[in-house]
Amino acid sequence: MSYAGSFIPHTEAEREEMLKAAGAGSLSDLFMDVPAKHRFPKLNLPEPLTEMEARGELESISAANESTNEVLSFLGAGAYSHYVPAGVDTILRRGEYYTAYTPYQPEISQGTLQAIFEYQSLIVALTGMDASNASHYDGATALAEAINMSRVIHRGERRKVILSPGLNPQYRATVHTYEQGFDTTLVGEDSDLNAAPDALIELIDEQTGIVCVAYPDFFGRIYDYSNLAAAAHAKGALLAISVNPTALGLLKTPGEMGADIVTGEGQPLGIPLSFGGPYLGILATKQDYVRSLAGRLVGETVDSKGQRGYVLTLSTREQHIKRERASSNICTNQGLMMLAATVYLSLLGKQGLKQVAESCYHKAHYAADAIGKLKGYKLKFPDIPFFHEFIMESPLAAAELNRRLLEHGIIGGYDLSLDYAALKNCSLLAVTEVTSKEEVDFLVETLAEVSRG
Amino acid sequence: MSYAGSFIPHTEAEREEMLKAAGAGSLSDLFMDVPAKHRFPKLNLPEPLTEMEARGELESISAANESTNEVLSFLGAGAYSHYVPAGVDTILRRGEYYTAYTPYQPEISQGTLQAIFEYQSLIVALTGMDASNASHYDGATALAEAINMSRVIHRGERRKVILSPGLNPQYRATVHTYEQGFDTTLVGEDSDLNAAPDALIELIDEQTGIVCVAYPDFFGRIYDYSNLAAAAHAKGALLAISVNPTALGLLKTPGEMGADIVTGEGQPLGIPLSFGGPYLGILATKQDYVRSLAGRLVGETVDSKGQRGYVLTLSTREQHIKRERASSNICTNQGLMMLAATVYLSLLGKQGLKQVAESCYHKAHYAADAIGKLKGYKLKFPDIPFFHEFIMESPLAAAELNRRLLEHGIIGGYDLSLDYAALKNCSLLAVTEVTSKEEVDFLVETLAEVSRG
Amino acid sequence: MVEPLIYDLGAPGRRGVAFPEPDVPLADLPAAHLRSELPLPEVGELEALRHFTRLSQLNHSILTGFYPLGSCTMKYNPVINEDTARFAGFAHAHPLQPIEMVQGSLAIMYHLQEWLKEISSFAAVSLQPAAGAQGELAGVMMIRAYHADRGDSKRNKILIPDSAHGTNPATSSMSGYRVVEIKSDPRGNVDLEALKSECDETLAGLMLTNPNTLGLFEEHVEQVIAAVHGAGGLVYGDGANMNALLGICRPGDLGFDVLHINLHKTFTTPHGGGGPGSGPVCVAEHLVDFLPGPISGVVIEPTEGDAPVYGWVMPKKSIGRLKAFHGQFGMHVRAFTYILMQGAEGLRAVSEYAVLNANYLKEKLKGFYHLPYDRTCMHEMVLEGRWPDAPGVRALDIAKRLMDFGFHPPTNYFPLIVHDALMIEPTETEDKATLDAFVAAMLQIAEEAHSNPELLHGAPHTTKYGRMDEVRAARQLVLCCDFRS
Amino acid sequence: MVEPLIYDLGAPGRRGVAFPEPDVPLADLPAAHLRSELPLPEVGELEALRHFTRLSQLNHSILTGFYPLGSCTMKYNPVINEDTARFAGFAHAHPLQPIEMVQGSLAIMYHLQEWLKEISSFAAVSLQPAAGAQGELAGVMMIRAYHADRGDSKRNKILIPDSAHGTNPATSSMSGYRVVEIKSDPRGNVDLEALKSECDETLAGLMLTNPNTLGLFEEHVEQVIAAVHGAGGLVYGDGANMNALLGICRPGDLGFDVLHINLHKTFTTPHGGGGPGSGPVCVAEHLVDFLPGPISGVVIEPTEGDAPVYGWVMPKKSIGRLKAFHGQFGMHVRAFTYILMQGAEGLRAVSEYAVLNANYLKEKLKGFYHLPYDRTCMHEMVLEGRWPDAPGVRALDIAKRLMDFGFHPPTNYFPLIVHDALMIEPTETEDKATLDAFVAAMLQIAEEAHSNPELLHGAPHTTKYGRMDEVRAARQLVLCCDFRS
Ligand SMILES: Cc1ncc(COP(=O)(O)O)c(C=O)c1O
Ligand SMILES: Cc1ncc(COP(=O)(O)O)c(C=O)c1O
Repeated sequence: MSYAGSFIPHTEAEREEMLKAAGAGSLSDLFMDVPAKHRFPKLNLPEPLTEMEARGELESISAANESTNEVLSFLGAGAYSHYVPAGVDTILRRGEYYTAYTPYQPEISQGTLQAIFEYQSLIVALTGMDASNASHYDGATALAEAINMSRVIHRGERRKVILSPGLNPQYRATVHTYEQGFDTTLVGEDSDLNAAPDALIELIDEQTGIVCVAYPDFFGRIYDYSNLAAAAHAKGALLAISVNPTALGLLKTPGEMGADIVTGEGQPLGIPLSFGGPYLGILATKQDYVRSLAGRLVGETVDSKGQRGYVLTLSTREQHIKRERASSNICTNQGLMMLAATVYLSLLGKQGLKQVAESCYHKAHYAADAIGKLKGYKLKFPDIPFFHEFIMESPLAAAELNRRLLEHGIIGGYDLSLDYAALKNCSLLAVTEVTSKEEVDFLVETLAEVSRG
Repeated sequence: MSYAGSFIPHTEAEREEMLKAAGAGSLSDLFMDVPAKHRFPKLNLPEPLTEMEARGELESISAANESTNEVLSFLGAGAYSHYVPAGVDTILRRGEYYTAYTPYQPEISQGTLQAIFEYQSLIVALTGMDASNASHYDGATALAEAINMSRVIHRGERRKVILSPGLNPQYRATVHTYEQGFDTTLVGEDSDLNAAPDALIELIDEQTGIVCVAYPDFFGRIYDYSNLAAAAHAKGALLAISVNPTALGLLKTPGEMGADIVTGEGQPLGIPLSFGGPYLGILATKQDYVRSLAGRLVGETVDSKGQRGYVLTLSTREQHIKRERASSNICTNQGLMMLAATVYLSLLGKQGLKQVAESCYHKAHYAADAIGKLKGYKLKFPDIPFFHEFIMESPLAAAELNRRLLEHGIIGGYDLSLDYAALKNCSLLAVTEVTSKEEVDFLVETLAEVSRG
Repeated sequence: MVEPLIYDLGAPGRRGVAFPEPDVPLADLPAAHLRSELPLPEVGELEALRHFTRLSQLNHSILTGFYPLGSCTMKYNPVINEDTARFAGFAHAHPLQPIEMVQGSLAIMYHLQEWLKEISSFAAVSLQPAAGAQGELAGVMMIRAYHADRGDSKRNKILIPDSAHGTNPATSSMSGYRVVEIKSDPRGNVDLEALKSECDETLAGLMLTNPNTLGLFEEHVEQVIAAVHGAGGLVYGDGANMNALLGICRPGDLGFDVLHINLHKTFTTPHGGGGPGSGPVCVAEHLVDFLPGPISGVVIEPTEGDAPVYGWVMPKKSIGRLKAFHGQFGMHVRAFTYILMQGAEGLRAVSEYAVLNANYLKEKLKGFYHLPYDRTCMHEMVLEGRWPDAPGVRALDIAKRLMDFGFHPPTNYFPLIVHDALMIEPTETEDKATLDAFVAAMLQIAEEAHSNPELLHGAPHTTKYGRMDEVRAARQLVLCCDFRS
Repeated sequence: MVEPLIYDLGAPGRRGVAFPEPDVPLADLPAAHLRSELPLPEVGELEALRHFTRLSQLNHSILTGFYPLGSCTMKYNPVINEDTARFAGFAHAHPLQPIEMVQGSLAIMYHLQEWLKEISSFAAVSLQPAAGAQGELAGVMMIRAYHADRGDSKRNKILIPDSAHGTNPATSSMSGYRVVEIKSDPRGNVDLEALKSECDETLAGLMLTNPNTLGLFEEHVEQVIAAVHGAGGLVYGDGANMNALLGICRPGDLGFDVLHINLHKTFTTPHGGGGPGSGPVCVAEHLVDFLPGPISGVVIEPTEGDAPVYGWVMPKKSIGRLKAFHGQFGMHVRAFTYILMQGAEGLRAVSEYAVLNANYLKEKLKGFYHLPYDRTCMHEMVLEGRWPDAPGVRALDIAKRLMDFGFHPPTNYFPLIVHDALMIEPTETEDKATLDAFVAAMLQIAEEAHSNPELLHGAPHTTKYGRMDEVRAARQLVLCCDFRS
């Protein structure tokens, strides 16, 4: 076929020969089952382009963005700028990985399978859980699945779910969507933002299935959830902790604190911002709940030659076997993003991840210190430990502040008043290892300047 | 080792263990053979950077260029802007290709070897020769090697070499460098630029070893060299034709015209401009002269299991076997660029290369037509067929013209007065498939405007 | 020699990629919150990259061979997509940037929505679903929301044909619905009588895959839809099989109410070894307000000559958001690039040749393998992988033996309604020579099944790994390595 | 199943990547000059990429395994280099653009020159040579030009130690010189007496590799140089082995007059399956004016705070240009990136660990393989690949057998002064575990050579291809396929 962008290899002669073999006079003959009146609609689409033209077109569309590679940014709020070593994309670009699918046939899919097994091991190491799935869609859906898991674990009983207000608002919104079909009671989201998570404890009762918190929380705060875990367990409820994996380069594991399920957004592990996706849902749990875990799992085994190998396992949990009784409907997951995280964690290793986590920590604290001293600005939670994000309260509305910052070439923090009525004039600033001291200083100077204007 | 940019995997413990095994107390002990006064000089170099920092540094240096991706350009003169399909770099980025070396061990190098064999076949098909080497450095050195070959073929006799003035001046300069050690007489370069190449015929005599011309020539002109070939052969001399391979998508082969050696610059075959290199030297010849060819050659054979395979062959021509009696000193060649050309030609194929060649031809002619009609401008050789480059004679010096064009965001043609005293006010403009009609129109309008100003 | 695990590589204290020391004064670390150990690998950069490069070579993939995995549309993933999706303006766009700064991204999403609407004949599209299954979830939740919005609360069941993909019933349960399975008729269509008998006032909707998982176009599709609509239900279309329908027939025209499309199948975004996918959900007029959002829309109409300003629009009665941010944007760029290169003409050719390839294989194979539904197929077809006169041989044996010929096996044991199903989807990007080689292998295997079944039981023989012990994996569950040792 | 040739794929009329139809009016094609046929492949995009992907997997490479190919410095090629060299500003720079537009490129070249000067202790550098051999050519031509410039025309011979790489004598002949070989002494050094006996008024120069190809540091290097200088000759340094000397010893300090450096060895630019390389040539003060050019230089000194303006400078008595444009610029970017990440500290470590690795291997292997020169080696060492008590086994057999263990063999049969040489260069980027595995394989092979020589003669056994018939290739010469059929 010979239109501009064709990837169809057939020559005319081949087409004719194949039609003959298929017993059809023409291509149209193959579609007699389609109701005639709806057959072959004319589609109103642009004329096909060659690769050269399409690249040109996409180049100009991409250039219409002014992205964080061009403008200094302090946006985080669930998606973070990190340096991705060149090795990550080197591996992701290998056709053997990115043009394969779910490794149903283990004999010819050991590359993907072993990578998943390694990913599972890395996530277990990071989180202190016993088992990780092969990936979920993103941090939000992983949390929704944790609640789904809790329903399965509690056999449909215990319909109360406690959500900390410190969970990413988009994650909470996602949970609300997922829970539409069930009579779940979602509580806790309007708790006092200043009260430590221990305040959630009083909401836990015998009807509570699961308590969900974030670590660090949406505001960057670091809490020890050990008491919360104990309280939940005391009432027979589960504790799910939604993590930022970079922070786990530094912080105590959710496992140590007693979490039953760990969810999280894996984007910080070597995945570009890419306007919000594709990202990586982390979903891990304790041994007891492995059989309720959603998504693919890879296990170790041996082949007929006695060689160690890996296969998809426990698939009786999954939709293709259990159909309406499956614990989740997830099928396609985030395979390639899982690979990105695996390569990223391998390349950085023990020292590198710690270095990144510490660098984020120090830079964010440097920024917070300076901002805390600025006239008119203050930190919302000056006494609570935080990781690489913090709330700045400014003398003017965050939207207006951000408009002014942008005039100086700075993308400000996330405007928290959009989600929290109590957080007027508050923005959430993230600082990571990619931001230099000079850039932070420039932000601080500019904040001083624009608050005057 | 743990300095910023280290790729050295040794831990301290390993280092100590290995030093012990090597019988050395410290790393310094390994260098006792080095004269003490010159041992361990202090090098004055910048502090080492991490990958993240180095990338940032290189990004800003790259941004200090204003290259042809940002500015409309009509420069050619031996290096051409072409569209490179994404598939080319996809293959070149595969570590199996780019981190291998010369395929000395055929059993584990069939990827490279078969690719070279395919390249040789493609070059033979394009040029009409019988055999191609596995690549030479570039178009200039390939021409110098052709003259070297001629010396070998004529066993050191026939010390006159005829160079057409229509050969790229940089190629001719390279030949002068290479011939420094021999008492070669280089003639022909100052022939009348208006005289057809047949004018070179009168220079051919019994002392002439080789006649060298370009196709299209440096000015873009297309000549049929059949008479020249016949004349050279009549006197026992060889004919070498330096080609632009894109043009061979359209034009009669050098083989048909009687060339004995074909050289050329392979850059147009899928290789980025990259400020002049790495490029690809094409070097092909007739069966009779294969044993005088410089560089690697790959031949077909079978392995111990009876499978078809490929090996480096006829290495008795080469420096590592023949040492001072080798026909050339070339060792490392342009392997990866050879692969780029092979993938490019495979992806474009018969239809694609023709399309590109025709597109270049039509666009260049559209530009030339329009410029020829502009007041004050004229084409230098309006009656001679040309491919995708042509000489524009302008009302002002090319340098001044180009300065003014640049003010309008156009990189003008190559200033021919730099190399040819006779070509005052002349620039060489190249137009390829990547330039749109609007861009040509913009050039033409701008030419009109700047010649007024 | 098997490839070691990443945790088996390295040495204590070995460093990989280094990062700069902080250029700011150091703050106090929160001692009470610090972890005591970080058991990650300690490998060098070359070591790590060599490991993942070697591992990659153990995969079969589209870029290395034929991959006729039915229902998955394993067609060529154009390499240009991999470039465009990584353009800096896209790769570095933060999802929460002000809309004025990300007009390029929003334009990509907007046009892709428009094009998908045109291709499927629906009124609106949300690109938010992360994959097909999440598109289904969105669709079924919209069905729920639609009924609820009308005060119609007794509808609690979803009908699902027995040939359906497992995600359909799983989705329905996850949406809180009861699932009722509908039989297929002897021609592979939905059994109309069985369907009608379930069309009552408790019916929320039907999930229908068309062409269905047998690769057959539902011959009574309009009657099926009419029956459901007649009972007040809605019809969900599983558009995983859109590769058969581009420019051939638009689900919206047939009366579907909602449909998801798998960009990772029909629109060439790569499967990534399991994902990411992208499952845009398309709806008819009456469901527009329920779409998950936000959606890219025109927020300021273009004044003459200018471009419009795109921004975020939340449908009025939206079921809410399905995930953080805006969907798998990188996949949107790829699908956009692909459609841009195809145009209307190209998309129709895609489906025509996909169907031609499938029918060609069907005709070549059906004398040798039992074809339970012998009709013109669409983009794929299902054979039985067993013979009465070769009793020991099962679909799995055929699948494994195909590996010896360098092919990825077809999907097997699905759909469930065909015994030992072999579900073969060649796609339009495979050439005749490849199909012929596949046919030759299949015929040889059919012959071997009778003459030398042991050869099949022992397969694969020529691959680096032999048959894996899947039972052991499930029994002696090892889901991660012992990284502490 | 061997991979078909690209010409065996495809079908008549099949199209690959398409290009837009010209958007200009068509001109008349020059009928008399058109070719009648264009016998190129007719393959599809997937078909082509699948082919080259599959082929790639048949290669051993640094990224897939240990590659101790002596004299070639097969060390890790950092993947970051592959990114930086492709940055748009570099990739799309035309070599003839006005200097004001390409200050970035010129800065790269300028700083790389400065750094190489610092590393080697020379007065000036030209980056023009395309590879080591062309660096040699430049160097020897400068020696010629230097003598000529002094009116010294009787010097017509170049001395070359018998251990030298083949390019050294080949270069000398290509430069019009007569080559005289100098023997090595029992410790692997240049035989001083033999050298001195050739140091006369016809001596143009000596080409010296240090460390030499035995991996040994020339113990009398200063005397050797003094002898040549004493006779009015110049000393050329083959810097292919610089990986042993970074921060250890600078050739310029030792008295070399001219030296080439292989960026594709010491400075991590990838070998590309045979090239491209890059062979900058460095010279002492008295040769500066003869360098090939143009060279990147400061053409406008920086006024306070500003950057300088870089431009092209042609050395006064330049031997001329060696190729079109400015050398292998893409390789300059890579080497620049690498040096930037190493600094002085890092470069010294590179050589220290390269030498440590080589000595470690030497000590582990020397009891099992004859080590003809038992001295502390530098970055590589040479063993004999034969044993008196295993008469049938040759270096080639050992090389082939190593493949069964997943290793690339060492360089063999070079240098010529060692019988059945096995020249092993581990490089600093390989870890101890890899070296230990290599040692284990070598010991096993040494044992097999005695106990089971047939195993070695038949090797390799586990690779896809068995031993190739090289004689047949040369006898029945087939250098291209029959693309017309
Ligand atoms: C028919 C059908 N429906 C739904 C799905 C689910 O899509 P996804 O895997 O993208 O969630 C698939 C894919 O596997 C499918 O083949
Ligand atoms: C010692 C020595 N000298 C010179 C050369 C020639 O360098 P190149 O191959 O880059 O031309 C080599 C490389 O093979 C070498 O090892």
